[in-house]
Parts: sequence; structure tokens; C-alpha cells
Amino acid sequence: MSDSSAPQATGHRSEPVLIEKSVRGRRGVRPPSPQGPLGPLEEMLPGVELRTDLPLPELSELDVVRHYTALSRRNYGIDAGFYPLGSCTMKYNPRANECAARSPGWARLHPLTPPAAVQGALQLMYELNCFLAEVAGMAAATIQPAAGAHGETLSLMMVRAYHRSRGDMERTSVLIPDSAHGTNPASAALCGFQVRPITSDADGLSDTRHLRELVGADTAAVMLTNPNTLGLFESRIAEICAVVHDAGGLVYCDGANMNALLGVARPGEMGFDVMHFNLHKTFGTPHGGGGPGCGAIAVGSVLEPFLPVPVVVRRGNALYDLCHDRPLSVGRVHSFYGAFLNAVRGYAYIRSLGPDGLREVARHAVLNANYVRARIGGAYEIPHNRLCMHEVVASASRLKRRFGVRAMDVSKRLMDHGFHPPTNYFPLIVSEALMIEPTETESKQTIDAFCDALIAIAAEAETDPEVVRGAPYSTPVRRPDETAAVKRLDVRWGSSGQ
Amino acid sequence: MSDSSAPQATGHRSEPVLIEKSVRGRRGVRPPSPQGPLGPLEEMLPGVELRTDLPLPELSELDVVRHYTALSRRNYGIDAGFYPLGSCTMKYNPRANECAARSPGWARLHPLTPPAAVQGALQLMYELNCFLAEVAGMAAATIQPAAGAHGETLSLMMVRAYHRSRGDMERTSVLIPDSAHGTNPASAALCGFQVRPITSDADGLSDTRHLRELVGADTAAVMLTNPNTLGLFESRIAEICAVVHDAGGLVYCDGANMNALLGVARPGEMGFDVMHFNLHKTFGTPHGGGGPGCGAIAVGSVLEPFLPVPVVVRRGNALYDLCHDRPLSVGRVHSFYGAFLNAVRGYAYIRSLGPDGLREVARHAVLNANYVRARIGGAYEIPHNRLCMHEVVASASRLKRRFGVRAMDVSKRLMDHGFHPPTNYFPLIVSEALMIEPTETESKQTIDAFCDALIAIAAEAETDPEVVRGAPYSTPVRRPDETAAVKRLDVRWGSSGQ
Amino acid sequence: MGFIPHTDRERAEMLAAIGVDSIDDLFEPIPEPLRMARPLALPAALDERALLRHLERLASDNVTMDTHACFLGAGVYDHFVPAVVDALISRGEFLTSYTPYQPEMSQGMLQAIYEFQSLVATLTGMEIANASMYDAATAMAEACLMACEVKGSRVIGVSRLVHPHYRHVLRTYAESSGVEVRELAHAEGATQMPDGGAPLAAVVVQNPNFLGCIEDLSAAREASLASGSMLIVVADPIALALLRPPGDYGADVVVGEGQGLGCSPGFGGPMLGFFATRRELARRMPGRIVGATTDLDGRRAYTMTLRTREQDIRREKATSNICTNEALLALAASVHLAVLGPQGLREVAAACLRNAHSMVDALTQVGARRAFERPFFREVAVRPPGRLGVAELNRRLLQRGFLGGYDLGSAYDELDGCWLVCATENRTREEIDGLAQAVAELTR
Amino acid sequence: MGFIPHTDRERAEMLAAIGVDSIDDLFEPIPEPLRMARPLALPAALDERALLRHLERLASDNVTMDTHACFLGAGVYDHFVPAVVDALISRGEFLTSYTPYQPEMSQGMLQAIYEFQSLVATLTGMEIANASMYDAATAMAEACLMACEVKGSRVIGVSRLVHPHYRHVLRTYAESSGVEVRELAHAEGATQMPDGGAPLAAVVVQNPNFLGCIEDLSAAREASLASGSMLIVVADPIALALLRPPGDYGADVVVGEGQGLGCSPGFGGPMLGFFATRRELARRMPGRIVGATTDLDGRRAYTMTLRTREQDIRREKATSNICTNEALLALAASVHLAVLGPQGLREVAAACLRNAHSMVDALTQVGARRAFERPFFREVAVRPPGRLGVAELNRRLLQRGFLGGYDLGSAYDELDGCWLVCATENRTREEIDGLAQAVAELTR
Ligand SMILES: Cc1ncc(COP(=O)(O)O)c(C=O)c1O
Ligand SMILES: Cc1ncc(COP(=O)(O)O)c(C=O)c1O
Repeated sequence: MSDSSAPQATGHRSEPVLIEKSVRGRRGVRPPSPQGPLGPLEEMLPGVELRTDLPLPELSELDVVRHYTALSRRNYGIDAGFYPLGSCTMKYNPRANECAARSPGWARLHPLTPPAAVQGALQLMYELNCFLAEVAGMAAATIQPAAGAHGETLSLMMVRAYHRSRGDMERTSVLIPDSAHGTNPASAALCGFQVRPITSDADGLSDTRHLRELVGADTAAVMLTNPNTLGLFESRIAEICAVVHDAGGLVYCDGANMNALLGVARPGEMGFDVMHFNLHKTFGTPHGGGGPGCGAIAVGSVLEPFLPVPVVVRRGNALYDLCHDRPLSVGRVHSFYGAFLNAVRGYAYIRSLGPDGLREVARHAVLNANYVRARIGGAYEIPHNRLCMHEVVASASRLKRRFGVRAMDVSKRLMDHGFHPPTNYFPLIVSEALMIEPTETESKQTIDAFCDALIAIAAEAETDPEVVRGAPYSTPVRRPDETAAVKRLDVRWGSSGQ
Repeated sequence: MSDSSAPQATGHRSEPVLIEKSVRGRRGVRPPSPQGPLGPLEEMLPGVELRTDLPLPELSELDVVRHYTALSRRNYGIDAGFYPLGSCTMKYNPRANECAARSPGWARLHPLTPPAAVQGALQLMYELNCFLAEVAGMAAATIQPAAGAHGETLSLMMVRAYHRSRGDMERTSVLIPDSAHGTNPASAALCGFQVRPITSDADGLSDTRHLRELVGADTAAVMLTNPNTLGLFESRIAEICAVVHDAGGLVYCDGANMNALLGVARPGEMGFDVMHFNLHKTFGTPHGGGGPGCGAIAVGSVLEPFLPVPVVVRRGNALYDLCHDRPLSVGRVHSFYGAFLNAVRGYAYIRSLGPDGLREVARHAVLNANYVRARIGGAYEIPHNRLCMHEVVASASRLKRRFGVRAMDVSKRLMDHGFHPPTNYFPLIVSEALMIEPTETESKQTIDAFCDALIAIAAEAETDPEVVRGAPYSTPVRRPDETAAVKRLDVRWGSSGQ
Repeated sequence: MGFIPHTDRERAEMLAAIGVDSIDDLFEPIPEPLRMARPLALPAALDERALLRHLERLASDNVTMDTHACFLGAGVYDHFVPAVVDALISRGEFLTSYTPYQPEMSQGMLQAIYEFQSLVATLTGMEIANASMYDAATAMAEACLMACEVKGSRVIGVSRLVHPHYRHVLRTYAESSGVEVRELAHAEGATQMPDGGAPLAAVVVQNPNFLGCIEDLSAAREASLASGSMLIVVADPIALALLRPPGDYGADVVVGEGQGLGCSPGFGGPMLGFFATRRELARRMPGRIVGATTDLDGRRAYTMTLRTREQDIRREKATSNICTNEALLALAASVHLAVLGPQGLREVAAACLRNAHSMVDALTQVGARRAFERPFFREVAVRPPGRLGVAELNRRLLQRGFLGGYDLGSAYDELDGCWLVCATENRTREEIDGLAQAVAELTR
Repeated sequence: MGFIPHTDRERAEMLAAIGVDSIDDLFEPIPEPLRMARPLALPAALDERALLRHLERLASDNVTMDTHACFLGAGVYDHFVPAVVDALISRGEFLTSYTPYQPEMSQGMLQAIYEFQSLVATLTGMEIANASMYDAATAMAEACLMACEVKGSRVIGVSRLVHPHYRHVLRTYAESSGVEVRELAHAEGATQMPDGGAPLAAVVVQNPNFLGCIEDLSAAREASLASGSMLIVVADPIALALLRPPGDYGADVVVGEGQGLGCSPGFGGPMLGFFATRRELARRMPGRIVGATTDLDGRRAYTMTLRTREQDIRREKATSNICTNEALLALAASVHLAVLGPQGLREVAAACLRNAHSMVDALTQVGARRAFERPFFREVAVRPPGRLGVAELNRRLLQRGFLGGYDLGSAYDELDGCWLVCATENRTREEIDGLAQAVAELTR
């Protein structure tokens, strides 16, 4: 109600930050009362320095409901419309799975309850591990990593432990294609490896010649994304894996793009030794504005001994248990077992689709991406315009060259058509990249409307380039100044920035 | 995405109707499979005429999620902002109570389960009836009526049955003030009574003289709203009740305005014989865009024998039961026991506030209304400008006279300030009425912002009357043509209207 | 305190602006003797956690459709509700909105109601439908009152195989309105239609009827024509996925209970009444109606229409006194229908049909006998084996985890010893076989 | 099939537009031998109803904090969560949005993250905070790695009274990164601070520590200054309502677990790590950060900032590899804090303190002895009476409806026989007395 410049009943009204709405002495929800007389706290905390000031916002319950309702109305999700962010697999998040994950039988479990009293939870984890291993074509799996990057971290720790267990201490480098997602090199660096980039060839695939040159006795692992970030299947993958294995290295699969392969092809059979899944992509758990995710990994039998503890096992007496006695284990990468409630969602997803349903996911994800490719190929360059997998990378470089309209401008203009833009400027090897991943849950109608918009924008770039460059026009804010944000560094209320 | 005229990512985009989004052959959720071989249906339904055509919309689950998400974003609720509809008590609807009502222990109960197996449900109804009777200051209560108007209907049926039980068959008329809500006369007519209006006096109260004239041997009942729809307490209520009682009639209290009186004053002690509550107003159950409600009634001991069946009772053995053996009962007005899940919400509301909390509700509802009155009294006429109860009725008649700006224009202009308008043109006895009920859950800040807007609009009516008359400007649609709606009578898709 | 945001300071500022010293002073218009001198005698306030615990404890004292396998129907059914229904109707903008009096603020709900009207009209095969009624019982009663108005008669002929509670509600309303209700007898599981006789305002039948059997609507239509009356059909929305709709038979009004479409059983409430009729009766029908129109800028817009029928405008001359209705449940039903689609709804209906037949097969295997041989949909009247009596059988079944069928003898003397058992699409093979086995064991 | 909207006809049209005959043809880039020749060996698809029933059946095999009175803490706590938290975070626009890369589409989430950062900074008494980490364990490990980078040292001194799992995660990370972890011993329930000695990158303490006791942060700060190291404090957000915040002691980094703020225990995940530090370390810290700025029209706007630290831009030179974080839980924590407010949070903390003391009183009444006399907050180490052993005691308590405390001997040889029992604000007097009585009976 403070924004009288653009007053709108149900529209873009700006919303003050919480602290600006605070009124001294106002109360919200009352917590449970103490079970006993509450004397001065000092008596229970003798000699402890107490806090004198706690300047948190003071609001009523209704204030809070209105605040977050308003914020949600300034946010876009899959539920609001098409969200073709490449590499993010923004598919429908089934509500039944949300229901399942909120059951007190899962949500109200304590992780340190004796295993005999949480058999249902252990069984679910055990079975999900089996399912993921089957989808991967590998020997075992763990849900412990909290996200994809965490899965990469864990996997590289296991790779390192594997080499060391063989007395092979000299494997200090990890080879990664220049098209890879940033988490790949960052994870390698985090694990103390040196990163060596593999170039991409003219076909958009990893350059096998370059790879052969780089691979050697210092190669701990090669990290590949398959399909790669151009949406292309690395067709020489078997050869690559053989080369790396011959040199004593292992091969990691970044499985962020598994939506293309479910039930169609398995990384294990391609030669990969380890991979991560993003349950928050492939298996439809909601991304929640940035998380939580679940970056479960699957491993081949050579790496199985190195899995983090505890490992869920099934004992002879048909009881599920947590096994800590794993002498070769790398250790632990999460406080407990990982994002269990996302495992529930992922389990529900797999059970609700079954083997045929999962295969249809991949088939329709690929159908949709190729359809986008076919429809926009006239208006935009497609650097590698042949059959793609679940996503397609187009480029605005022609528009940039001829009309000064960049990929980011196209993206902003898409907002005015009601769509979330594709991923921009990734992969880095495509200039002015527009990376489009429609996912299988989008209909032909939606995709057509999106492609129509993209084509219209390409035409507009020719006739009215300034209009496109000035977009968006219909959003609550327009092109926030990112340079100023860095300079001001106003990252909290009450700071100098404000 | 069809509305390219006003493309907005998160704004006012129009949404096609369901059937326009339908695609032949598309599927949504799969229901449970039949438990047995499914031969031709004709075999199980021999000789039965089957349906050949079922032209319902065919959509995916995601289509449906997006459709209703979009519709919700074109709707305003208490969660979105201030909603000062007079007579509607649009207070905060506590989320804990929603949680409670969704518990399978309530939501998944069959009403015909043997009473011994639903003791929790019966206990809750029994206790709620006691609570409501206590708040009313009466002998008993029932939650059977589904809404306020239904409570009126039931009450008048009981009034009729009461008179008849005394052999008094000539009481054919019901007296109702001209300020009353439309349901009062409509309910009286539905129950076969003749309606006689009582005029309001200069103070905005029921004219006692007129009432005395009208009351007589044909008077079945007088229906009064207290506080009345002007937000004024009928201070001569005890006298009125005595007059009616002396004449052999009964007095009904329309309890829609009980938010003003909780724990402060009780209709039973004023002399009322029967009243309805709107749980969906006073006790914070959400109004859901028009329902469901719960119009529980409370009755004095003279009417208790006439309550509808079944009556929840507590047996000697401390077991709760449903009693059908009520020889004087009027019968039944609902398929089962009324809006039980709203009874759960209402029960939760009463238990969470307790006696002191309920009293504070009334006190702050009255505080807020008087504060509005004090703040806007300069800009608008207040026909009865003295201490009001939970709501205040202002008038735009000065604005209309001087600038041609009507109450409806003021209301539409309020939308541009982000507020839901007050109730317009009710009560009928105030010209250009703006009936404002802030409720106790609104803060001074919100009320100030609202009053500021009202005052600004009054000023604008003077300086720029056309602007006000042309409002709103910021809503998804502007002043739908109601006359055309009646003429076209396009009340469903596929009808001639479309 | 509670949900009140005021601080002491704000209270003081507001009182000062009003010009009084205390909140107590604001109640001066209430004569002193009428002001309460004591606090309400109610239990003390509970914090949220204590409240929810208390309620969960009470709730756990109930047998539910989750704790027991439910073979009870009789007007409230255990149908599958997709999770997406509650997720969508719980959105605050729907949940916390009032009746859409101001169309600019409520286009979403208005459009949703327009869609609900369309869905009901489509399902029933009628021209138009309203925005909802309290429940099937009151919808039926109001339909009868409308028929009396339209036909100028005060006599209603209602099938004795209409739900006993609906008939009870009708009698209650009729009593008040001076309307006479005549019951039409039944035989062999179906209504015996009146052959001519006195003119009626309406003939009312339920289909499937209370015994679960399919009625002959052609015969009902003929009877209504013969008596110059309206034909009012109480229809089941799920059975309508399979059956030729009442509109095709020339029904004048179709009412019914929408609970099975996405709404919780909820111990019988809130329920969802629907009301559909012919276009020419639009101005006579009760309840809210939303219509499509255009706005100032020519955009499609929705608004409540035919408002002059309604109580807030027409007062004692209104077609009905209904104001608050069941909008949120109408929304649930719409979401439910949208997400099932015609094929899904047909599958639900077919699964009910199949499961009910599987249940009868299993029960007859253990000695139960069908009371009537007429085709049935989801419920069926049987005579259980043995001499236990229906009420006692149900009591014992409860102990074994089954919620048994309706005791028809409790409402129909002539059907004493008959058990109305129901199987929806939610019943599993295990549960059906388990019921039969339990019946066998208990009645042996 | 599943959630796929395509009809046969659409599939055909799309294939035609692409110029292939079948979907199979689209997989031509995958060499034939790599294509699966058989279906995945997974159980067949379940419809929604069957799925939810199956999951409910599995879930009912678990002891939960609803079925049992929970006296177990050790990193995951049974705190009260107001109903409004889930209602708000479940709104589809939050739930189904991605990381806010396009600020125009995501102002709501960006502002919510900005507010979360502010709340964390306020609670911890630090200058800035990030958008969240996976959990406290990884937040602590990343803080240690940051300290190594900043300080140019590869040795971390970590209190042995930091959660054993967090130390395990730290060791796992350290192992990979060539960092040495030295444990600081403890005595009398508190950490023994290093007195000078070798220079460290950081001194890490948890407060309250794993034994529930309050540490001496002044001493920790002195030790860190003496060793030229950073002070990293693992803090509990609820205890922070009462305790002087680590920022006041000069902590360089404060990390911790936010689960207790509005998040489900969820069998230990997802959890909510938070990370706060000093402004001058902003460019060295891991994780996402949202900043306020203005847009083209001068309006306040939010955007992710300091992006050049992040992996997608900086790749192997990034400060961390974190990408997906715990945004929705950060939102839950913000809603939780907003709706409790400072007074509510203080009351929660005071109730924990009170209940834990009531629990100790009750347990000592029946013969338990406190292991240490230091002030404690919500958990406390006791030696139960008798010779049953902690594991066996817990097993038997489970049968009586109690989820017993943590067996300290399982992680600390030196604390064999000690039981770490916890009482949050959710425990009732009945439950506390019930526990004591059960202990008395079981150990008698
Ligand atoms: C190809 C690829 N690899 C890895 C990741 C990292 O996954 P997460 O965000 O779950 O850490 C992503 C996520 O965007 C990705 O697209
Ligand atoms: C004064 C008054 N009486 C009666 C009613 C009717 O209540 P309901 O809408 O619940 O039928 C209302 C509702 O608006 C009202 O304001």
C-alpha cells in the first residue's frame, strides 16, 4: 500500500521488507507455554551472558500471511506458467508427492531413532537406492548428497579414495569439457584436483583427440555430462570411457540431464563409474526457489566400498539397518542421511510412473525439445542443428550482430509474453546462448505459444530493436542494476546500504 | 497466453475457460482401477440407457494447476489485503483451524457411523453447542443450518411450530425493520409469513412507536439485528422484547453482527428467544468465495423442544449420542448434521481464544470501527455519527450531490488504492451507503492507509470527479456490463451466449 | 491476544482520536444491565500447539474411512480425491474471499463459478445451473417450492426411494410453506409412478435411488406429463458419467449432492448441493448465478447476474433466501472434474459399478441374498445370512475394521433386515474379500 | 501416461514437424548397443490412490514424534511449527520456482531471501549472511575451508564438543582438501581452549555444545586471537534468542542448523544450514547472496549479487561449488521467525530452558545424575540410574511410548553410560513426568 505510483489491486504492488512492517510490541503466534514456573532466566543460566537486544520484526499472524502472499504473487513458478530453463528440468511437481512427503510418518521422524523403530523409512531409502542403481545401470546408490554439486563433491572424494586405496597417489587432475556446468570444475577444485578443460569439437561433442592427449597417469577422473549441455548425446562415450579406464582413470557422469535417458540408456552401460542424479530435476521434486534438492549418486562396483556412511542395508532377518562398518568409506558428507523427504518424493515419483512411465518421460522430453528445435530453427541459429536430446541450445548471435539484440534482451522480452526465459549464456561455448528445456509435461499448445513468441521477438528485433532491448515492460521491476547491487552490497536490512 | 493485448508475466493476464483449454484425448489424474475384470458395462447394467456423450474438458494435471493458479491470482481475499465489507466480518481466518479441519479424524468421518464409534465428533458438537449457547445466553444450540439465512429459516419454522403447539394458529406475520438484511424478509416469506416492515427512527434504531402499532395477535415474531445494520446498538431492546412477548410473539436475533458483542452482552439476556450465528463471520471460518458457512442457532428454553433432529446429547454413561426422539421437533433442515467441518473450525476458534480472547475480539472490533468513524467523519457524512459498534455506515450522498460521484464510484476507486471496497447500498435506508467493517484483526496501520485512501478519494471527487467516476483503472477488468449480462444470460459455456 | 495486532500505544492513539478514555466507554450505547458482569463460562485459551493436540486426541476417538474399510454410503461416499484438489482450493485468494459482489476484485472466483455451472449443466444434460445450494436435500426442497410457484399447485409427489433424510427435509420445509407431500410407493427396487390422479406440482425421483437401483426416468417423465407436473430428478454426479442424463428425458430440474466430487465426507458437512434447470426457468430458480459479459474495455468479464431474484434486492419477493452457498466446494468439484476429465470420471463410475458387483458376488458367495434384482450402480440392498440383525452385524464388523452398510430397516419398515452396502472405486479386492469373510464368520 | 499431456494426434504432428517417423528415431544419436533392450526392472506404476496408500502403510511402520514423546535431540529437534508456515511455503509460486536467475520473474523469492539473510545476521549478531547452505555440517566445513584460504593455514582446531557428525563431515572434506583437523579436548562439559601453540586457520566451537552446555565464547575468542585464527561458532538459532550473540564476541563466522525454525525433522533432511560472517569477508564466502538495488525505473529491486564468487561464473576459482541450496527451508525459517517475533522466539527458548530443567529435576528425583554441572539450554547429559545401559533403556522406553535420549557412549568413549536427553517447548508436564516414571520403573 506504500506504492501509490502504480496502485493495483491484484497486480504488481511492491511490498515493504518485513522489518519495515514491524510495530513494537505486536505479537503473532503464541508458542507452547513452559511446563513449570518460569523464574528469572539467570537462575537457570548462572554466569551466562544473556542477550539484551533482539531486533527481529514484530508482526501479527495476518501481517505475515499478507506479506508472503504478496511476495508469492511477485514470483513465477511452474504452476504459474512455462519455465523452459535449460539444464533445470522444470517439469510439473506432482501434488500427490507433496502430500506424501508431509505425512507425519515421514516428516516427524527423528534420524537417530533406533533402526528397528523406523523400518518404513529405511525400507524406502533402501528401495530408492535400488531403483536409482537400476536406472543408472550401476551397482549401488546413496541419497546422502544434498544437491547435484554435493553429489559431484562426494563422487570425487570417492574417486580420490579409490586411487589412494590402490596406492596410486599421483592422480591430481580431473578433465572436464569446456561445455560443462560450473559446478563440475568447482567441485573438482574443492576436492583438491587440478582442472584440465577438454575442448568441444565441431559437432559439439567432447573432442576425443584432445581428450586422448590430456589423459594420463595423473588423471584421476574425467567428468562428462551426457547428454551434454548442448543437449547432444556424447555418441563416442564408450570409446571415451575405454580410453580413460585404460589410463587408470575413472569416469564421472553429471546426470543433471538424465531426463533424456530414463529407461532408454544407462550410464553404467556406457562405461561410467559414478554419476549423480538431481531428484529435483529428473524426479520432479520441487525446486523451492533454489532448493532443497537431492543429489543422490549411483556407483559401479569398483566404487561401492567407498560410499559414505551410514549405508542402508537389508539384514538376513529381513530387517533394514544402517551400517557404519565400512572401512573404505570416505566418511560422511551430510549431518544425517541426506534430504530424506525429497527421497520420499522421488520414490513416489518412480512408483507412480513405473518403468514404462519413466521411459515415456524421456521419450517425450526429447520429442518436445526437438519440436522446439524444428519450430525456431528459422528465426534463431541452432549451432548444432541435428537431433538433440531433452534440450536445445539456440543462439541470438545473428540478432546481436545485425540488430544489437542480445540473448538477454530476447529473454527479457519473453517475459512480456508471459514466459519465463530459457537459460542464458550457458553453455559458455555458444555465444548468446538460449538454452531451452521444455520437459515432457508441457503440451504442444504451450510450446507452440512459446515458439510463436520467440519468433515474434526475432521479427521485432529486426523492426523495433529498441523495444526488445528495453524489455521487459510488464514485470514488477525491470532490469535491476546488478553493478550497483555489487557496489552497495545492501544484503540485509539495517546495513549501511539502506 | 492468449491475451497478447496486455501481456504480463505475473499480472492480469486473462485466462481462457476450462473448455477452451480442452484437447481431445488428453488425460489428467488416473483414478483407482476396478477390482475385478471390467467387461462391457451393459452386462452390469442390463436394459439401462447409457450415456453416449460426455463433453467435459480434457486436461492434464498441470493444465489444471495452472488454470486455477491463474484464476486465484485474479482474485482478492483477506490474505491479499484489507476487506472491509460491512456485515461480512472479514477477519483473519486462522491457518491452524484449517489444519485441524483437514485432519482425517474429522474430514474422513461418515455421518452414519454408529455413534459409539464417533464419540470424538459428537463430543465436539456437543461442546460447541454448549459454547454457542453460553455466548448467546440461551439454553441450547444446533449447528444444523448451513448458513445464516438457513438459520433464519429454521428459527422461523420453530417459531411457527411453537405457536401451533400452543394452539395459536393465527400468527401469520413477522415484523422486520427496514434496515434489515434481505435474508430476513426472504426467510420469513419462505416460511409462509407475511412481512411487515418496521421503520427506523431518526436515531437509526427501530422505531418503538411503530413497532407497538404493528405488534398484535397476528405477530409470530419480530426479527431484529443487534447491533443493527447501521452498526448501532438497539438500546431499547429490552423494552422491545417485552412488548413483543406481551403480545405473545417471539423475538429473533439476526446474529450476523455478534462480533460486536462476544463476551460483552448476550442476546438471551436482552430478551431474544432465538438467534443465529454466522460461524463464517464471527468465528473466523473462511468464506471460500461464497461458502461454505455455518449458521448455527441458539434458542431459549421455550424453543428448545422444537430443535431439529438429531440432537446431540450426553447420556448418563457419559457417552454422547444422537437423539431422534423429539416429538415436538420441526424435523430436519440438512441432509446430516450441518457443516460439521466448519463446526470444527469454530470450536478451534473458541478454544484458541477462550473467554477473555473472545471479549477482546468484540472490544477491538468496536475500537476499530469507531476509529474509522473518527477518521473519515470529515470527508464523508456519517448519518448517525455517534458511538457505533463493530461497523460504521458512511454515505457518499454529499459527493453525489455536489460532484456526481456515487458510493459505487468511491468503491471502484478504492480498488486502485489496493483495497477491497466496503459494502455498497446497504442498508437500504442510507442513501449512497458505504458500510465499513474493519474487524479486530486489522492493524491501525492498515486502517489508517484505508482511511487515507477514502479521504484522498473524497478530495479527488472534488478536483477530478471524472477520474473517480471512471475507476477502477488497475483491475483485470473494469465495471463489467451487468445489464448486458442479464440480456445475454451467458451462464455456461457452449450456450447460445457464446 | 488472539489475532489482534494492537499494541497499547496504538490503542491509546485510537481512543484519543475517537475521543474516549477507554474501550469500555465505547460500549456506553449498551444499557448497563445488559452488559455482562462476568466472563463467558468457556474453557481458557489454548495455544496453537495445545489446541491441535487436543483436537487430534478428540479426532482419534473416531472410526474413519482411513481406519476402517468403508462399505457405507447412503448419501455420503468414500470417493477418491486427487491431492491437487485441496492444494488448489486452499490458495488464500480463493479460501479467504467473500461472495464476489465486486466483480473487479473477484474475476477468478466468478470465472470458476461460471465453469462450475457449465460442468453441472453438462453432466446433468440441462441448459443451465446455479452456483450451488447447501446440499442435495435443501436443493430438492427448493426445487419443489419452485415447482409449486411455477405450477400453482401445492402438492408434491415424491418417490419413497428418495433419500429418507431428503424427504424429511422436504417435509420440514413443506410443513412451513403449506405444501403437501405425497409419497410414491415402490416395488422391486423402483418407484411406482402415479398414473394420472390429482394434479401435482412435481414428481420427484432419485436416480440411482436410495436402494442403489437405476430408476426408469422415461416412466417418471410420462408420469409427470400425465399429472401436469414438473419432473425433478435427484441425480448422482458420478453415475451421470455412465447414465443417460436426466436432461435427455426432459427433466425440468435436476438437483443432487456433489460431495463425491472432490469434497471430504466430513461427517456429513459441509455438503455441496447443485441445481440445474431449463433456461426458461432461469428467473424462477434459487441461488446465485454468474454470467459472462464484457467490461468497459470490451474484455470478457464475469459478474453475478439475475440478481433481482435474490434476497438482498428482492427481499420477501425473492425466489429464495439463500445467500452464502457452498462456493469453495463447488470449486473443489470443478477442480476434481477438470483433473479427472470425462475419461477419468467414466473410469471412476465404471470402477464403482465393478466393485459393487464384485462385492455382491462375494457376499452372495457367503450366503447373502440380493433384496431386488434391478440393475444397481454403487450400492445394493442385500439380506445378510444368519439372524444377527443388521445393527448387530455392523457393530461386530466395526471391531474387525469394517464400516458396514446402512440398516434399511431403520428408515423403511418394509425393508427390515435389509442392508444397503456400498463399494466405491476406493475399495480394494482385499477389503471386499475381507468383508465377505467377516460376514461369513460373524453370521455362521 | 504419467504427467505427459500429449495425445496421439499431437505426437504425430510434432514428429512430422521434426521430420522423423517415430519417437524412437529421435534416439538415433545414441549408438544402438547403448540403448536399453529391456524395460527398467522397477515395480509397475501405481495410481495416485494406491501410491498414497502404499506410502502410508510404509510410514506407519515408523515411530515418530507424534506416536512417541520425543526426548531425543542431538542435532534435530521437535520444535513447535505454526500451521501458517507450511500454508505459506506451499504456495505454488514459491514451491515450483527455480533459483532466481531472472530477477524480474522472481522478486518475491529474492526479497524473501534478502529477509532471511537479514534475520540470520540479526540473530547471530553478524554483519552479513548468505542465502543458505545444505546443513550445519557442510556450512561448518565450508567455513573451515574459507578460513584456510583466508588465513593461509591448513590446520583447523575443532572442539570435540562439536556435533560428532559435523566433525565427521569436516574430516571428510578436510581429507580431500589436504586440511588437518585437530580436536580440542573437553572437561567438565566445556571445550578446553588451546593456549597458544601452533597457528591455526580457525578455532571451531559449538554453542550450546553437543552436551547441551553453554560454552565460554570469550575464552574461545581469546584462543582464536592467540593462535591468529578465525573464530567459527556453530550456533543454535533458538538459543540465540537468549544468549549474547557470537557476533558480540567477535566471531568471524557463525554457522548453524536452522531445522528448528519451521522445518520438519524429516528423518534428518532436508536440513537448513546458515552462514553469517563479517562484511569484509563477503567476497570470500560460499553460497548465494541477494542484494537490494534499483531497477530501470528507480524502484527498489532485488537480485543475486557477488555472483563472480560462484561456480557458474568463476568455475574452478569459485569460493564454493554450491549451486542448489535450501531456499524453501530458508523461507520456512523466515516465516517462522516473522510469525513468532522476538518475544515469541524468546518464549520458545525460555520454555526449552524451563522444560529441560524440569526434565532434569524429574530424572534426578528418580536417581539419575547430571554428568556435568555447567549451565545447559535444552539438552543435558545425565547418567541414568541402574545398570541397564543407555541403548537398552532406550529400547524399553520405545515400548512405553518414549523416544529416549542420545547414547553419548556411541560417539564418546569417555562418556560411556551418559544419556543426552532433550526437552523442547513441545514437551508437556505429563510427558516429562511419564519419562521419569518409566525410567524409575525400568531401572529399578
Ligand atoms: C549440468 C548440471 N550439473 C550440475 C548441476 C548442479 O546441481 P545442483 O544445483 O543440484 O547442485 C546443475 C544444476 O543446475 C546442472 O545443470
Ligand atoms: C445481517 C445479515 N444477516 C444475515 C445474513 C445471511 O447470512 P448467510 O450469508 O450466512 O446466509 C448476512 C450475510 O451477509 C447478514 O449480513
